[in-house]
Amino acid sequence: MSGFQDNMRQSARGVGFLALVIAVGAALAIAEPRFLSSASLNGIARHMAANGLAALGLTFVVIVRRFDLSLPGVAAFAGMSMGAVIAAGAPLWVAVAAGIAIGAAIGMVSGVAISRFGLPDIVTTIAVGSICAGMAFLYTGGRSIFQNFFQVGITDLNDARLMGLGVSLWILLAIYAVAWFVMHRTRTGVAFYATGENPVAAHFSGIATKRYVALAYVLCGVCTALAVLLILAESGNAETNKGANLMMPAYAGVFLGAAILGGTSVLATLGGILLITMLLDGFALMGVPYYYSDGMISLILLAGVLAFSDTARGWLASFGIRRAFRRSAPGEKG
Amino acid sequence: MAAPILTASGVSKRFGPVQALQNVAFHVAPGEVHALLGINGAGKSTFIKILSGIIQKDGGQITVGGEEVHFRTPEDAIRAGIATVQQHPELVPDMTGLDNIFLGRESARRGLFSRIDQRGLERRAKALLSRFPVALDLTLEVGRMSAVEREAVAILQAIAGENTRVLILDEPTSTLTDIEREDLFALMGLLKAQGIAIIYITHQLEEVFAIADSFSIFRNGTCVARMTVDEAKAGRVSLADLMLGEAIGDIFPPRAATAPGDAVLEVGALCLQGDFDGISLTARKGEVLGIFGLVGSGCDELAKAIFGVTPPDSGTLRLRGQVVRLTSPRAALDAGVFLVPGDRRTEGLVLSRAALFNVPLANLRRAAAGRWSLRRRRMQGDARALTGDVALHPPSLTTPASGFSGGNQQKIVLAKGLYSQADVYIFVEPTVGVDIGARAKIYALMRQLSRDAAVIVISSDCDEVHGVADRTLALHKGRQVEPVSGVFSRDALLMAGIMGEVAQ
Amino acid sequence: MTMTMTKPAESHRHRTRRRLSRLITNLWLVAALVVLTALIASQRPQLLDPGNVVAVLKSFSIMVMMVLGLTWVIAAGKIDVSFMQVAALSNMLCAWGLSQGWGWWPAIGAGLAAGLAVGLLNGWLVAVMRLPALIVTISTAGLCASLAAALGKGTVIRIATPGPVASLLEPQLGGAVPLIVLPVLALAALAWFVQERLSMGRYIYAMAQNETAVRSVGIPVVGLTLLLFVFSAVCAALAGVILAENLASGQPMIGGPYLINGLTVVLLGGMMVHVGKPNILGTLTATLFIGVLFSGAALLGLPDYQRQIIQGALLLTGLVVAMLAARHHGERRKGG
Amino acid sequence: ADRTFAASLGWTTYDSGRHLQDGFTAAVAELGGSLTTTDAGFDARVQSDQIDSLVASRPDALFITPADAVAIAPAVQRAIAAGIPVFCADSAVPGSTVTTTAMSNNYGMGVHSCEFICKAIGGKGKIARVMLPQNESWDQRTLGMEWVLRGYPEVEIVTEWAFALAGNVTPRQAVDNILTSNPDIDAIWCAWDGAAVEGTLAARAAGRDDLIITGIDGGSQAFNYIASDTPLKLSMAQSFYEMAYSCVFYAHESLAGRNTPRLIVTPTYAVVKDMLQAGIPDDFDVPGRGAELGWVRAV
Ligand SMILES: Nc1ncnc2c1ncn2[C@@H]1O[C@H](COP(=O)(O)OP(=O)(O)OP(=O)(O)O)[C@@H](O)[C@H]1O
Ligand SMILES: Nc1ncnc2c1ncn2[C@@H]1O[C@H](COP(=O)(O)OP(=O)(O)OP(=O)(O)O)[C@@H](O)[C@H]1O
Ligand SMILES: [Mg+2]
Ligand SMILES: [Mg+2]
Repeated sequence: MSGFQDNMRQSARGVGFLALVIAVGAALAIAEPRFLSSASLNGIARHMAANGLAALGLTFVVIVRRFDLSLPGVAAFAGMSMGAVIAAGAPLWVAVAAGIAIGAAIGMVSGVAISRFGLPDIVTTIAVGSICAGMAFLYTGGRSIFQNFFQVGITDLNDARLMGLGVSLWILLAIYAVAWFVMHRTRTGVAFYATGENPVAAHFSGIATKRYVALAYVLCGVCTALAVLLILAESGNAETNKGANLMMPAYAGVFLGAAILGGTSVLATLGGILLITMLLDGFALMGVPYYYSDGMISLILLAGVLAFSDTARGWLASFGIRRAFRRSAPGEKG
Repeated sequence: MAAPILTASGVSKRFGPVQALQNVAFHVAPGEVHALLGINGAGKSTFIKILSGIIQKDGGQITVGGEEVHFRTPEDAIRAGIATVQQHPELVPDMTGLDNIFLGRESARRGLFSRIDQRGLERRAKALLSRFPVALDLTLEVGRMSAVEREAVAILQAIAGENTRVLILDEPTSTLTDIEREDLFALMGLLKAQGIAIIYITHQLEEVFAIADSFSIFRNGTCVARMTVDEAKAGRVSLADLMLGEAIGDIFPPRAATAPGDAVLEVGALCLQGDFDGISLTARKGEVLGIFGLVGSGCDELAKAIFGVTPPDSGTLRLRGQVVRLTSPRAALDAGVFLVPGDRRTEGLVLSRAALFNVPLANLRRAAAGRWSLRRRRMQGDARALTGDVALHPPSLTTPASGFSGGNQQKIVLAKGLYSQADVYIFVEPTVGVDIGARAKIYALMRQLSRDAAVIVISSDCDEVHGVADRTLALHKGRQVEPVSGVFSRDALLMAGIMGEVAQ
Repeated sequence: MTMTMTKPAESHRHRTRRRLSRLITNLWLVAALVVLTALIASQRPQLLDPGNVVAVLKSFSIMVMMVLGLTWVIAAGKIDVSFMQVAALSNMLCAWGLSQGWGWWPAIGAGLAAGLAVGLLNGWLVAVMRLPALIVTISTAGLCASLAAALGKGTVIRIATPGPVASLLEPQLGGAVPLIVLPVLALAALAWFVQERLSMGRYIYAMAQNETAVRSVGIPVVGLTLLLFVFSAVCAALAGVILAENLASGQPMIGGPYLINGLTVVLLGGMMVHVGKPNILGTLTATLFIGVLFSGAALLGLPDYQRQIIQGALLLTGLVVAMLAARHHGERRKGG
Repeated sequence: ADRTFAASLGWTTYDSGRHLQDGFTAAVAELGGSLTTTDAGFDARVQSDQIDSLVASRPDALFITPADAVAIAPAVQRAIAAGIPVFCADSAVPGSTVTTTAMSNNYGMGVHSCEFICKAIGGKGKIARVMLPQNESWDQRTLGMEWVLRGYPEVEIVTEWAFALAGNVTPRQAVDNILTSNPDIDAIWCAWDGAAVEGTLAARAAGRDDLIITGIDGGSQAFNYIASDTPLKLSMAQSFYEMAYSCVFYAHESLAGRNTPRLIVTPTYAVVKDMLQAGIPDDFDVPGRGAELGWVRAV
């Protein structure tokens, strides 16, 4: 919680993060000058949106110290459901509402099973995800849905611009702003963090911890549905494998951000996703085949986590650059 | 006295901005029981963590049996014959007491691939228990044991090693009752007789005279004095003064001068199957009610029942005359009841967070001034004021609670209680691990609180209960024991708590 | 002062009920396996046909190989989500080596060496550098997947000549058993012995509960963690090599489906014998269970998505049953 | 005697999977026999196991649509060794002597669609391509397109993207990036319709309605886009239904002791806007229906 932690320490990490973004950006711009073109930057902004929403949902779950492996399944089911609603001729907002409702309902099932009935989180979400992935086939038996997509205007969510920036970026920023406010400036946020870091003490402090665990899954489900909505907008159809690739970038974003900024938070996730999208787009722009670019991302995730870990700091300190380090990260422990 | 088995000189350790240890000199001889004293945060635990290889010193020298040693892992220390019971013993909850005791030395050949001989373990456990008789069901999983039983397992674990030359006990008595303390001292006597050096940390100064041969006093990360108990007796030295660096008078504040006010909390015939039965008591504004009970007497459970953690099976609760049902801590807090739990590390604090996070946690409504978003500036001001009131040391609002010494962690919980502005405060074992200076402050604080709220102090320390409370009762095996008339004397209270009898 | 090493007395009725629920927690999955097999076989007798049994046992063996090490990693309270990509990498490396004319043994060696290397990397990062296992293995999984795809430029690499494992995959012993199950089961039996009888097994479970406790009694936790990750990766690499033989090709995408199925069998298996603690016997049972389910679904002509729904529903049901039974036989009061 | 058949389908999803499955069921219903089908959900290893299982039930013939032809080759070999005639649809299994394979000419589809682009841009210009190197038959399409380019030295591939279904970049994003880094390209050749339809959206969003995009596979979404004047101009529509149908047909022939063809190249239609004037047909690949529609096979 930014206001709750040592501000100096936070800002030192923030500076480190900015430096990293600039360094990565510069490296990519040198390798491919068009990286800095407005089209490319716009592309990054747009491509960030879906992964960013999924990562945000995951952030809530990670804050209450749980995991959610049902992301792809939920995305598939919510995506196909929204597709079916659109194909049936309903207006866009009905489809979005249906998607959010489905995401929330599935999140509620997992959340209640985990918090209220004490089922283990990983297996439960695997099971729920598996069921959802299967249910995604119920509408068309697996055929893609594209009818009415143009008419209903869903592609505008991806293509339209508002004040020079893509609508999807605005959606992302708005949702992140709300999430940031809730998690870092309200009682709800304090309760979330307390639930994650010591559920017993939180319970003794009058916080309804089970409710917050369930809520985290509900929010994750909703965010996943919104993420897949943007994917549908991007690809102009609903297919059962939409969202299959949401999970790994989302986890990578949450953890990379947490490693760099020193804890799981809304801003850390945004930062992590920004870095990852920059890299993915930069490599794609250069035409680097996916099998190299995905590897590079993994490598960078690993290097980032390693470089910002406590142990590595201890090592650096023992190599005699302790003084310089202490200045750059005041208030840091051991 | 024989040549020292363990010496340290110039040992220092730094945690970020905190210089926890500075140039510490220390020695202990075989068969010597040496007490390590000092106020909370003086650096005692840090020092013994270095001795046991859990953390590494920044500088200085340590020798064992005359040879210089460098412990990089706990294994190194164990190999050198140093066994430690940490202040917060780490055990494996799902394993039985027996398996915990022999964890890591299941067979003679240490290592990952030695075969476990469960019968042999039982035999060794029997041998161990015959040397150091403790009443303990070792087939029970540690997670189901009480705090005392866990402490006993931890001590047995520490002394089970055959080559132990130095045994370090970090505040072993803080969770023990008087009787169990005697058992522990007997056990220490046995070890001493076998030539094992014992380093012993405590905040109970009278214990020093009962068991120790010598003592060191730590202050601000250095060892400021070392002498034998005989020297101290001869010189009429006040340990408390030495520790604090200033003179301290009576640690208990004067009792209330005025008559108690209205009843705030009335408990009527409260029952919880298996824990306590038919408890009736009244807590009033303007007085401190003391409840003395050994571990297992149902004290902790009673506190948790009132606080709504485990609602009682039957009985009534009245707050300010109204009957209430408190089915959760939240309901209790909303009704104005606050519990300072006995297990502060798991029940009281979010250790990974600073005071600024922990203090407002039980009253987020106040932190948000009734709204949804937090009033951060006001919250910070309140937290600063309250941590000042409890004399938190160091007075940092942004250091994670895990970075504070045990006693200071307790002070953060107290500040949290103050922040919640309750009408009824229930303190369970409020000064476990708290140094004498801070204890005086906490008692004074309770007294101060009692002016506007009802205060109940529940403790297994008879002196504490008797010293701080205006009115006392005892809990014995789940039943309450009250004085026939008037108030308990200290000895009558002790008898009531231990035997369940009212001395006439 | 007394010393007690005995359990407190219990009423007879209470004890039988506790025994019963303990039996349920121990063996419910075996019972479920038998019921499932019987149900499917009553509809499709081919399920028990030797040819089908061979197919089931073959994929059972590969799956067991894949998750044997993973079982312990998860039992130790860590996680390894790189195992399936390690298998993919070793699978591709093997095929690529063959396409470079290395011959089978060097190719297998290369595959296993890759597993060893990734295992060491994972173990070092988790044990020595104290990084969270999930992040570490997500990253190394990505790295392995990338390398695997890069080896074949994204394409499958064909293997023309059968290698030394091929004969193990052929049906033997009355046409119902591929020989491969024998070494795999032997390895699993060895692992079971280590887990149940040697101190290492005890330390693995202790680590999951309280690593500090294990560390502070001087058990080499770093070495143990390293060992667990190496074992997991090498097991998976071995599975990758067997897959190369089984599919006569290097398949860069082979890993994907194994993640969820691998976690499913380990965690589902962890719901029997010792509830909440992944163990070798549980993994074996759960693997066979999933194998029969897959085979049965195929024989019944269920589309893949229906199988997924059924699998998820069964998993959830299993969880609930195991949790209820565990709660029941765990009802021993504190201090009692 | 009534014939028992088994079909191991690598997938039953997407238009292709549905048409294949419909073809098998309809043909068996029409020509006689009973059919057991299995679905591997795109998992080659699962399909390999499923083939073994089906062999165990000893069908009179086995139909296969390979999820990955190379990976299931050993299983197919075992089926043949067990004396079961095997009929493959959609792709050939390397190194196996299956009775009949009915498939499209992947190479030819690549040739035709590239030819189309080269002609449309007047034999001169910059193009991009999105490839799908995941398996051999999809890779053939790329080879075909490269062959054509030999004849058009002035057509230059300025950028390309090798796609993976498991990668972290969607086809849409790939095409977005292609258009960002090369705003001046004239056409994009796509190895499958998935990239082509998402690429069409990318082109429209980038304001490149003049771009020419071609795809391969031919599903209703692609037809829709082609019919509604988007940059997607051509899709090479494969006759999945006919592949399945002819497998069943020749299984009967073979069981009756008559001769069967080793390889059937089923029709591929080069679907352009003109062919969709009368509506968007879903059954063009039912044998005979193409002729009724007036479609002429291109490959
Ligand atoms: N991990 C840590 N990080 C930061 N500071 C620490 C850490 N551990 C200890 N300290 C600081 O070092 C000092 C010494 O603490 P230590 O725990 O040794 O005190 P102690 O004498 O054992 O106190 P107590 O009697 O309360 O147990 C304290 O100021 C404490 O805040
Ligand atoms: N003023 C408010 N506006 C919006 N939401 C609120 C407000 N007050 C409380 N909440 C809700 O309360 C929840 C968590 O805070 P907390 O646990 O302190 O609330 P509460 O105890 O339910 O509220 P209260 O203490 O006011 O009854 C959050 O989910 C938050 O949405
Ligand atoms: Mg201490
Ligand atoms: Mg409240």
